[in-house]
Amino acid sequence: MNAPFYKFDVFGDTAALGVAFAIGLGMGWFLERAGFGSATKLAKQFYFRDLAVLKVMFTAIVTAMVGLFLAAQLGWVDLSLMYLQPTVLWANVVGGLLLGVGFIIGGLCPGTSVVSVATGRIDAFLFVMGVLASQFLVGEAWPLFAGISEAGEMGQITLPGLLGVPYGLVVLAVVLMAAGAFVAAEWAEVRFGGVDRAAQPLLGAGWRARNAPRVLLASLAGLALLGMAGGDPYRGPRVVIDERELALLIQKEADHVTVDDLATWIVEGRMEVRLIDLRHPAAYAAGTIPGAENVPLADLPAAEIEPGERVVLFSQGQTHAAQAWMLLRARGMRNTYSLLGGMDEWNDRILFPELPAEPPPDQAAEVERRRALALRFGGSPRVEAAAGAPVAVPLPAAMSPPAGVAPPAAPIPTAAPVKKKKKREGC
Amino acid sequence: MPRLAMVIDTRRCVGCGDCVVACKVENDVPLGHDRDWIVEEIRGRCPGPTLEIRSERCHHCADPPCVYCCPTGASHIHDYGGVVLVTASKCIGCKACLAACPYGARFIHPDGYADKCTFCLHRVEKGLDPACVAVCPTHCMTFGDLDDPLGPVRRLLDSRPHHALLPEAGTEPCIFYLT
Amino acid sequence: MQHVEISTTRANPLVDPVLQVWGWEIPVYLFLGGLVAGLLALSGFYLLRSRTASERGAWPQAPMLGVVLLTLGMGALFLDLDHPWYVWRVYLTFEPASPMSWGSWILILVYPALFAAALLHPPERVPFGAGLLAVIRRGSEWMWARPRLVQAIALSNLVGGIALGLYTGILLGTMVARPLWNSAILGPLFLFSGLSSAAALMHVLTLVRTHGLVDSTYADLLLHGLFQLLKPPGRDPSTAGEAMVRADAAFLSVEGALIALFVIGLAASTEVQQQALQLLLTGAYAPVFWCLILGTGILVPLVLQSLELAGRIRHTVVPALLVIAGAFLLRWVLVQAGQVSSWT
Amino acid sequence: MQGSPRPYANPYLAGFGLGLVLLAAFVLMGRGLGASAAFSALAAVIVEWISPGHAAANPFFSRYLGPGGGLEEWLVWEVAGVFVGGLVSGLLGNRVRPAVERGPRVGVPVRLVLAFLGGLFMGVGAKIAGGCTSGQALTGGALLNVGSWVTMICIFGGAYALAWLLRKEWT
Amino acid sequence: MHRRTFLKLGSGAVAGACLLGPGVRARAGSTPPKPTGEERVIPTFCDVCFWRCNALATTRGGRLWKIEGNPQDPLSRGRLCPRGTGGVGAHYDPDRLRRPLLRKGERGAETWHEVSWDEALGFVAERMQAIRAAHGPEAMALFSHGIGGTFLKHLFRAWGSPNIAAPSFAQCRGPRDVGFHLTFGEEVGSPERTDIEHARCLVLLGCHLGENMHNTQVQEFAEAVGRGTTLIVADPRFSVAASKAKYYLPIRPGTDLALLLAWMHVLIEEGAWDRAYVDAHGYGFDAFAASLAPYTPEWAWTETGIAPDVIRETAGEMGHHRPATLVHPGRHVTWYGDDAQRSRAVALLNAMLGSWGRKGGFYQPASMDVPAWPYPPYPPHRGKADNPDQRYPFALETLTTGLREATLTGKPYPLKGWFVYATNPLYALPNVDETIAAVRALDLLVVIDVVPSEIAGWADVVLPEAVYLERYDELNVELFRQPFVALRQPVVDPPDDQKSNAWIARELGLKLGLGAWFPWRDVEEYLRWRVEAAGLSWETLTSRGLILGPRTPLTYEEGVAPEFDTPSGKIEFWSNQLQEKGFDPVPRYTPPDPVPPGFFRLLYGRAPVHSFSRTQTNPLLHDIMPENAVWVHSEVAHRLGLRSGDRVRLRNQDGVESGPVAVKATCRIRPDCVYLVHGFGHTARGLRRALGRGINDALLLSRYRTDPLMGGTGLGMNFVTILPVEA
Repeated sequence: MNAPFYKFDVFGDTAALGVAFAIGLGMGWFLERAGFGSATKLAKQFYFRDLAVLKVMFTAIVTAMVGLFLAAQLGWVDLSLMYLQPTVLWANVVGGLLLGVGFIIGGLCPGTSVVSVATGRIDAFLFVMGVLASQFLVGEAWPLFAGISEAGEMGQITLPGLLGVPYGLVVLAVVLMAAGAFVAAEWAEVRFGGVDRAAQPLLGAGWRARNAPRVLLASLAGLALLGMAGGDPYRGPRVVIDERELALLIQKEADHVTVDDLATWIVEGRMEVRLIDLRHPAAYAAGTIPGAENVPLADLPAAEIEPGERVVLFSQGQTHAAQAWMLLRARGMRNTYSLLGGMDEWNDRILFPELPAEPPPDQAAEVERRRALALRFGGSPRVEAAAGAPVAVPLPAAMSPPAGVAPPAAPIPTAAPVKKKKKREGC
Repeated sequence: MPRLAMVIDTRRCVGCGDCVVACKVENDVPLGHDRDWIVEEIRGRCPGPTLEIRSERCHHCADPPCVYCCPTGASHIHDYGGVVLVTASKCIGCKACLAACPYGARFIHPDGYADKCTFCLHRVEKGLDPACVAVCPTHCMTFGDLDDPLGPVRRLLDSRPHHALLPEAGTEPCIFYLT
Repeated sequence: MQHVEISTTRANPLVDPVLQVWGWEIPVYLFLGGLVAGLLALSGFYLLRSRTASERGAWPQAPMLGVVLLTLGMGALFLDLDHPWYVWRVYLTFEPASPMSWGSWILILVYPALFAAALLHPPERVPFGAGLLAVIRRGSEWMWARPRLVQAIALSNLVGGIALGLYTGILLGTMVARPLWNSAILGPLFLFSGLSSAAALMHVLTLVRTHGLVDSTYADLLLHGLFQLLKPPGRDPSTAGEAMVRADAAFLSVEGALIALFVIGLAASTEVQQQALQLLLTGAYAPVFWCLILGTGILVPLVLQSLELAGRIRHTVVPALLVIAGAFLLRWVLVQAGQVSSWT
Repeated sequence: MQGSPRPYANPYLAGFGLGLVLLAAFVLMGRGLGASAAFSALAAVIVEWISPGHAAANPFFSRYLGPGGGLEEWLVWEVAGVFVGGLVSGLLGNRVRPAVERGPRVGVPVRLVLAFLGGLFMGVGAKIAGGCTSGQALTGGALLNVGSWVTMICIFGGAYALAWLLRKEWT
Repeated sequence: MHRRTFLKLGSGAVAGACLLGPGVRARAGSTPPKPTGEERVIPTFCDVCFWRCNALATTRGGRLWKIEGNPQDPLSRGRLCPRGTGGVGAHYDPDRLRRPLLRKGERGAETWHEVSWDEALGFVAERMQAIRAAHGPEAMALFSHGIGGTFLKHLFRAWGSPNIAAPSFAQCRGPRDVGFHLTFGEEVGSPERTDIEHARCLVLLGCHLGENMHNTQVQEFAEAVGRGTTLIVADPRFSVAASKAKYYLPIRPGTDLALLLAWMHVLIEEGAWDRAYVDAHGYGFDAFAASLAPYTPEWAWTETGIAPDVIRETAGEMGHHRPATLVHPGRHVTWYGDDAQRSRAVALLNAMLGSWGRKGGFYQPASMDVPAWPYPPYPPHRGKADNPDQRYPFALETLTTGLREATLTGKPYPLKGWFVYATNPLYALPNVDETIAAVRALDLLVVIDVVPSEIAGWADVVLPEAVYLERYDELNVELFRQPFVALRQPVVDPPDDQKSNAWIARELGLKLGLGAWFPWRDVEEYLRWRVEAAGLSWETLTSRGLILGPRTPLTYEEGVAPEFDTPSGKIEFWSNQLQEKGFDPVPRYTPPDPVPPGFFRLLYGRAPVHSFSRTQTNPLLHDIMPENAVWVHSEVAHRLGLRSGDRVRLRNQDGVESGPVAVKATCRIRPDCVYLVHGFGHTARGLRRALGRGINDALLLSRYRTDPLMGGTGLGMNFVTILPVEA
């Protein structure tokens, strides 16, 4: 399973809009169920009367976080493909504070306001108008805001990355923190909100009401713990691939190109091929196939390769290229090939081919073709001398006209009077 | 009664667009509107696909959906030669014929009525070829009576492989492309 | 896969790069036409079926409303014409092969039927022209006195409504050049869509009236007609509303089934039609088709209506409004996507 | 059935459900939930409708108008879904009613003005912070995004800081 | 997702909002009202390009209606090309220049005020006298294109300046003329003396017949294709001609010479050349043949990318059909700076096939003898400024780029005034910056044109000319299969104060005191004298438009005696002329510059509906092709995330960036090239219709390599990258 599906082109842009609508349906449903269509209910959060906001939000965060973590650990989801809003520290701080101010003044947030409007709240409609108006404001005065929104740029960074601790540990910590927060919230509601203790899920009576959340939290914590056993959830060392498909490809020899094919492609300019030389930069500098770029094997995971690009990988021999091929296939690159035999084969067959000195007539054209190819790529054919030892033949006289073979100094007839022909312009 | 038709040799046609310009001049077609046009259709693999260049226009179908859908009878089959014509003074501009034509041959004239190729009936009645045919520097178009067994149209169709456009639409087009 | 590139020098407005001859006017016309067809058929049906005088008055102002909506629809149609002042040409001829010609004549015939039905239910009060109202009232009484005539009017309403509803779909269905429209299902589909939207409209009006949002003594002709529409003397308005909900649910179900048939029909047809269908199923119109037509236009209201009927939730205008919006979007999308679909 | 609104769901179960929806968004799309960008896109579309040239020239609006922008913006459709989902849930819960939600001590006009004002703040804040409560706090929170946690803390911080001053609005 | 789908979606999603949306339906402006009234047909000859087809213009009630080919005309054979048919638009073009203009603001600011002809010509004369006083008469240069320049050239010669140049030599067909001249002692001429009609095998190298609408050639080409001629096309782009070919060779740009050499190698290898013909007429063939030894098809494959067996097979076809095998010399052939040598190779290949002078090859054209007006002799001059010390020893004509260089450097002597007639050096000459720098260095720039082109924007004086339908011009004494004399005469009156070039030249000549060279009262008198001096009837000519001369033998088979104006009197396979000047006596291949990574070679060409940059503002021609698009190979486009219709910019190796242009993603071009049709992307404000439509390839041609033989400017060494258009 390769998820997120959209990023693996399981469905397209148009279908994504349908997905958006469906996800929105779910989001709207649960927000409304939770009572987030009511501004008064939301505002109570800030007076410790009704901490539903905290409870719902943190349960949701914890659920999604643990679920995602587990899915990543199982290799179902590529966590690195999740869109991560870049952290812009000061923008986050200032924006967050403004959001908080807006929250307490308006009693709603953009998402909940939509639900609130849907359930007929007129105040929410005004709130939505406010948000919309602010967008015109922000748009017109964007240069003013652009500065703030870029202050403190830190890039895409997660808490585990920032703290340098295992991902799972942070997940577990968040779950535990949430559990603590819930208990505190329940207590606060009883204390400030005048809520009957008995009606409180975590504290009160009623087996189902009390235990369902507890079971939920406990199992989430347990799952987080379980997931921690897997180490780093990001894809990389452990790759999920369709072994059968790859095996079939390899068997069908659809995984590689021969040096002859490649040379022909290059010469005839027939295909858009991206040639990647996987060898050490020094080896690359010493000579490579024309048009190749150097991406040492270790840097391959970081290389920017579009999923649809046609890529030919080669190394000195065969092995590294084949391994790199696996890496790229596992990344979902479909048009990836390795160069059979690598540079060694290129040298042997293209640059310095062994050619018979006096080929039988039926092979003459082919021998000539190979010779021309070798010269084209800067090599020279080894010719089997009669003795058998390959001897490099001198290059043909560098395509220069044979000097000194001018025609015998036949008396050049005096030029006939040039007839003046009418000339006209026109390109 | 002749059945007027056109045969266009796609091998000779170079897609220069002379037919398009000639039509505009001859028939005073408003700028930004085309009664005839050039289509280039490429099929096959690179390099060396096949390229078919066609001069296209109203096909003057024997079974014309644009005529059938017209609520006022403005679109009609002319008595002479089966030419499909529009009477501007009857057209209400409902655009049903534009939607009904699978070839996109019609357009709304800026004056509000549906307009299209007339096979240059005003020229044909004088014994001339349509302007597009008469002007073509490659001589790729032949115009005449489809039903005349000895006429140039029939003879070309009998001697050369050809196809019509969208025969599956069932409109029986009267323009044929030699391949 | 074979590589195909097609380029053309043609650049006719409305035709290139894809056909766009019909903008908002035609979908509005088809929508209102369908709505009126539904109103006609429903009121005709009730007029025919009702036995007592009080029952006959169950849907008194539907015809009047129909006149107004149909006029609006024809206004939209008129706006779409590029040679509008030649429109009288339509009535100098009858073109049996042209659905539009049929439609023009159907509209001409529907108007008298609508007026006759409207005359049967004159408003109680009007802001001015009381004298005229008295004349109308007398005419109305004269008509009621002749049951055969009333029956004939009812029948003409019913038949006219069905013809009008079918015509709106057939208009598109005969355009062979547009593969997406090339389906015989469009006629019944638009008919049932019209019926469901008409039932929904009546439901809305019942509720508005039930909730007393409008002063019933307000004498404006149109509003009076609107809000008196579903006033069933001697009957609880909510029951009448329920009847409409029931009818609506039935029509919606049929509509859903017809859409399924439409899709299956195209999918089982030629390649061009399958490609045309992809415009709806996966192409540019897919989100609107799936989410707003099938989802919130049919399925959501169906669920809500069944819950309402089961007494699980209150009657609200929400499902009815969703149905009406869905019915409009159905025509919108079919008209737009159909124009884009082509043989090439 | 006619009658009083039904009670809200258990917050933990509602939260669990919301979490599953969020997870579905992650798995299907590789992105989380959001709302504020839908408003930006809508605003951009409106501006473009009024003055296409102005919209194209504006760096903020033009960002929301390219391919995949405008009404094709993912979040626009998501928010449309939120609306319908909330509506359906409200209908089933008998909670749809036209009303102005307000604290016991403020009048309707005041509440409406404050709601508008709150929307303004939120809109500006969301654009600076790079997302609102849904886009930053909820989504980013689940992804353990540093900026999102900062934003989340600041949202609650800002709200709690002002809560005392505004107690008359709500209590 | 694209804009269009957004609109559709948008319309569905916010149906309500869009109901009231702008229902704008773009309606293009309509053509002038259809002329009615009495029909009159007036013969004349066309001037939309230089082919000079004879045409019949029809007026109705004195207004121009249409233009058709003259059926008696051997050139058009009664059928004009789209440009000729669309010539109507030139007369009705609303953007035409109307009155003489004097510059008001800075050079290049396109600000003028209207003046009378007397004032404008007086100003010009005054400036010219000043320039003569300071720098001599040779300091004036004339850039001219087409037959309309005849009287201006006469004016310049009478004035004492030999610096008269047309871009058609150094930027176009010069290398071909030189290559053929060196080989056969004769040029191909224009119209080309190619007997396409009878060719059994036709070879085109980068020549896109059908897209370049040289009327007679295209008609013969269609005839040949219809007849089933074996067509061999080598072109990096799958041109229209390529689509009709039996063999399409998608050659790597810049390697045509390798292909030619390999073909000749195969002909020798297989003994398929015309031995008898070469023995009879060739000079130095054995040495030439020996020089071909290394150029095997296998070697050529590695350069051209054309498979060796294809090279052998095509060479075989050529040999099989000889001498009716025509290797077309092309027309615009200034590609890579070795163009004269490449053209020589074309000539040599034709010579090996025996096609020169033979049916289906190159025929011997003829013309009629029409005496010139007996003017007094022109005054002597210092020699031309374009080619000091015969730097380019084989330049047959004046080099435009040489004049530009002399203007910039003041060597060999300063050039201070330019006349520009019916050409646009900003489009025609490579490296626009250099041209502008030269213009800035001038004391006087006079532009005579029908529309306010870019160069007019830089002029001190702009003189509006009547279009060809409104004036007389010099007689066309055609050198062709069948000779004829043709007359251009006014069909309609100029709509405003436009004047013919002859009138302008004469009036200016009189103001300059050159009355001795303008003894005729008006051009009609001049023309009538010439026609009658040739023993022809003026009345016949005015009523028929042309008078045909006797048809003479065209080929050796028909009895033309083979003559070669070369030093050896033979076809020079080995050129001692070249060797003496230090050049290769036989063609030698040098590989082209490689395409830098991330770049594409910029190719350009013609479209059938436009002539250079002159016709984009013609309403009728604009209508069918309003802008150009950049052709990009479909796989490249896919990799770059581009689809047809997307807008991109091109930036060349020197950082010159184009405006936005639409992409045409197509498999009709090699992946290492992009292609533009020349002549678009106008920036002159007065060309309202064409302004900003498409992009100008000439701006991106900032680099050129000069042909050492003849000074032609090879333009094929420019590379571009593709940039997305920023929102």
